[in-house]
Amino acid sequence: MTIQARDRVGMAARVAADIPEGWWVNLGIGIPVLVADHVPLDREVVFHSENGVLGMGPAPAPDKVNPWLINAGKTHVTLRQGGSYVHHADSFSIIRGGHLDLCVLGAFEVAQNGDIANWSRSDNDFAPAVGGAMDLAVGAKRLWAVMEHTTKTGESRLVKTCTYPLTALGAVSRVYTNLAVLDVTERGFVVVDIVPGLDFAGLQERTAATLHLPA
Amino acid sequence: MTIQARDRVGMAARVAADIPEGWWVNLGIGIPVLVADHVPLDREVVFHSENGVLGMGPAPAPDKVNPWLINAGKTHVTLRQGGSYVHHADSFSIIRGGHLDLCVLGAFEVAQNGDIANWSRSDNDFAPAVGGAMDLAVGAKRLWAVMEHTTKTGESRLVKTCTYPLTALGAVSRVYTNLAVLDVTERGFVVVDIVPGLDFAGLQERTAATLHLPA
Amino acid sequence: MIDKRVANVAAAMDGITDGATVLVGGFGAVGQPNQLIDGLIEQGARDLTIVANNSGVAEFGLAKLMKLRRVRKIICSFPRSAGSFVFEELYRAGEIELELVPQGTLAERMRAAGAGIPAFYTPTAFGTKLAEGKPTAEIGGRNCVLEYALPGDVALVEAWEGDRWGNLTYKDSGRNFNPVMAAAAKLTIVQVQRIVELGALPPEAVVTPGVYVDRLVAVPHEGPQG
Amino acid sequence: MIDKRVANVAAAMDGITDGATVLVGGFGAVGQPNQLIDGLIEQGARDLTIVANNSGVAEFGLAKLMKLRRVRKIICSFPRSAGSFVFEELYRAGEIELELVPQGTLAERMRAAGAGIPAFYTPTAFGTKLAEGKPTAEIGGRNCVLEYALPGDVALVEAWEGDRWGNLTYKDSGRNFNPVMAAAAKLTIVQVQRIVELGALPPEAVVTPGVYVDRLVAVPHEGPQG
Repeated sequence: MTIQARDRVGMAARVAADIPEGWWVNLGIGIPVLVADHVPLDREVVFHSENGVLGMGPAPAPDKVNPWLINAGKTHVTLRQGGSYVHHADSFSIIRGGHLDLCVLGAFEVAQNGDIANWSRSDNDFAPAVGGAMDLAVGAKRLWAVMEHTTKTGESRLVKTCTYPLTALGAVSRVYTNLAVLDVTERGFVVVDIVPGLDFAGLQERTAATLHLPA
Repeated sequence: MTIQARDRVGMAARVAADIPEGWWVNLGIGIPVLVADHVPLDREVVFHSENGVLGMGPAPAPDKVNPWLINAGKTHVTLRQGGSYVHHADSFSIIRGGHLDLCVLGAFEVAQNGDIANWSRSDNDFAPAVGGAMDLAVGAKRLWAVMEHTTKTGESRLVKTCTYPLTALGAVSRVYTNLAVLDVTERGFVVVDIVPGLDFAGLQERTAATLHLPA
Repeated sequence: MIDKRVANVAAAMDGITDGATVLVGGFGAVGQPNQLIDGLIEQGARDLTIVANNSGVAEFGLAKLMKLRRVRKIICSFPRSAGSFVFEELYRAGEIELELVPQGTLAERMRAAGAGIPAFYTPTAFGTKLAEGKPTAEIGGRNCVLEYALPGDVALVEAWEGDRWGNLTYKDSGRNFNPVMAAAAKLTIVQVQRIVELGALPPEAVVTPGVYVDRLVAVPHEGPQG
Repeated sequence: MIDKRVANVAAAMDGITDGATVLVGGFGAVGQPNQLIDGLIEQGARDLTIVANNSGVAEFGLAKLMKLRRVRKIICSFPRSAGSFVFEELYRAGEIELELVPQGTLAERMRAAGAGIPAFYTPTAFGTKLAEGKPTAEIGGRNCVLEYALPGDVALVEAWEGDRWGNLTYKDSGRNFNPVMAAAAKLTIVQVQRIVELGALPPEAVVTPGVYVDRLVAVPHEGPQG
């Protein structure tokens, strides 16, 4: 049986399955923003965008675009009934004040102690951009990271210690990859599920950090 | 000639005469709130109240009272065209951020270095109330104090050093009393004007701090 | 479906524990959640710390709560309002603790709690009795006092209209401390004049977004009292 | 009569000096005061420090100001937007200085400037490269970084409607940094789609009260560009 790795949409759908009704959620740019498409509208989840939008809805029809309404990725979005606007300081008060139930961010690396690196690939980055990542990682009630399990050259992104510049310390509680879902615990990474075609040993083989089975 | 001391209304009118069009002003409770009555409506001065009202107008007619609209003294007021509401943190951001051109406060004592005492009459006060006085004294671009020149027992309220608990250090720039108007300068109190029937020597006699004539 | 509406004031009070810190909105009588305060009196929690601008008047509302010896401590800026004799008697008798805070610092400390700011510097109160014992620093030539965030376990909030997500508007000067406190507590309980359909409040007009609100109860009343 | 209206963009730019710190509203293209930025380009001030979330795109607006070598330093959270090649070239060549600030800290530092808070503690960025060299403290069990207020000499703000007192409303997500910057600068210059009669904006709907605004110019345009 071949490994049925998840593609980007598959990862987003897998994250979406774990978001219960009633949560207030921020989705980072990249794979995370795709998550919204996989939460059915009748499961009310309120999506927050750092630029001061609460209650984002799906992308507009091409002829219904409101040019004044974008998300953090600068893509046009819609506003659901019940949605509202705040300014940037208030928007980040929502983030930093611990009012969001969840933030989902992309990552370059996640360490077994929950450290996350997702904003800069090197200390000599010629023009690093951080955006709201450090605020979101520290502020939300829980932080989930979504990323490919390995780099294009096959190196594990789940590591013992991050090598890239850190975004936040000990912040990630769960990681979703194309191969597995893992909780970050005091023991380190605990495997929640693995895609069909791959077993625990195979996953460990592809992972630099030590994996654990649930207690 | 008898001393033509100003009464409370006279003091308020004297303060009002010095407020130019275009200033944003907070008036403390007591004599200061009376100042608004002496600024004609066609000289546009915007009155701010610490409970989040910008653009207060005169008292309402008895049959036009809006029970939801009060000033800092808990008296019913009106809102002028152009007026607006903010919440308490935003209201005090206006105060503490240095955005008000003027605050007028009552005082127990003002010292020649600009220290003001206006919130508590003793260190053993049984239930002292401070309200917004300390924020206003420190935050506004300029602070004017209005008070009787002496206590009921004839002691000067313009002092070398305050004896009552301080509200703010070096904050007052001008004092309006029933007898005179005085600037607080690096030299100390400089007399701006004196009521008819009293001369500099007579004013000095009633004042604990040393008075100066304008340079 | 997200639905923060509860059936009545009693249901809104569920789970408030002894020893809780309760933020109570209002400035004077305006924006004061009188019906929720009555609910708290009924509910029975004791040993409370109350954070409010004033300390209640006559013998109802906060004053009644104090008279019943349910309040251990009050944190406020202006306890000595006209008619606040219950507080004054208890304070004189040493039966209630007072933390007196300049009004702007009080608002900012709760704003900080809601915004995830554990502490901040302010020039307010520097060199006065109310800054005694607090850390200070000179920043940009100004002498400042370090003040800490003031979070609540519970906030009792009065708003004007609300929807089932908990989005709120306020009426006139009834806004005052209410939006600040709504953001600063773990459990935010709101009384509104009326609950409207989701979508009825214009997105630009929402002052408190529902993310801050836990429970919403409709209690129409005649206007500010006390 | 209080009247903050000025006749045109050129008049609105009067007195901006070389070396000024200029806060520029907007998040991406939305809420970006493009016509005021063009006015600043025309006006000629040099050696500027620009505070903005992004660093401009293509070769117009902020990017043009940078290409003309008028910007000494940019303080922002996200300089590397799609199409921001002017900044990247200058930065690579060492011809522009960058202070990279987490977006929430950037907003909060300006909010602090407007609110009279000289400094505050935040957990954001603790232990990261962006906190290197900054004072830290553990407060309530959380490790924090001390951050300072970030005031502007000038703010360039885009709003929706305004009146002659300078009261402002914003459109949808065009609000973003604009109200925060309006409060944080000594000289706040605002472009609006239209100027309305005093009293036409509902008192509850005003987002930026006129106390923060110095000059107002009507510049109707088709919507966000760039």
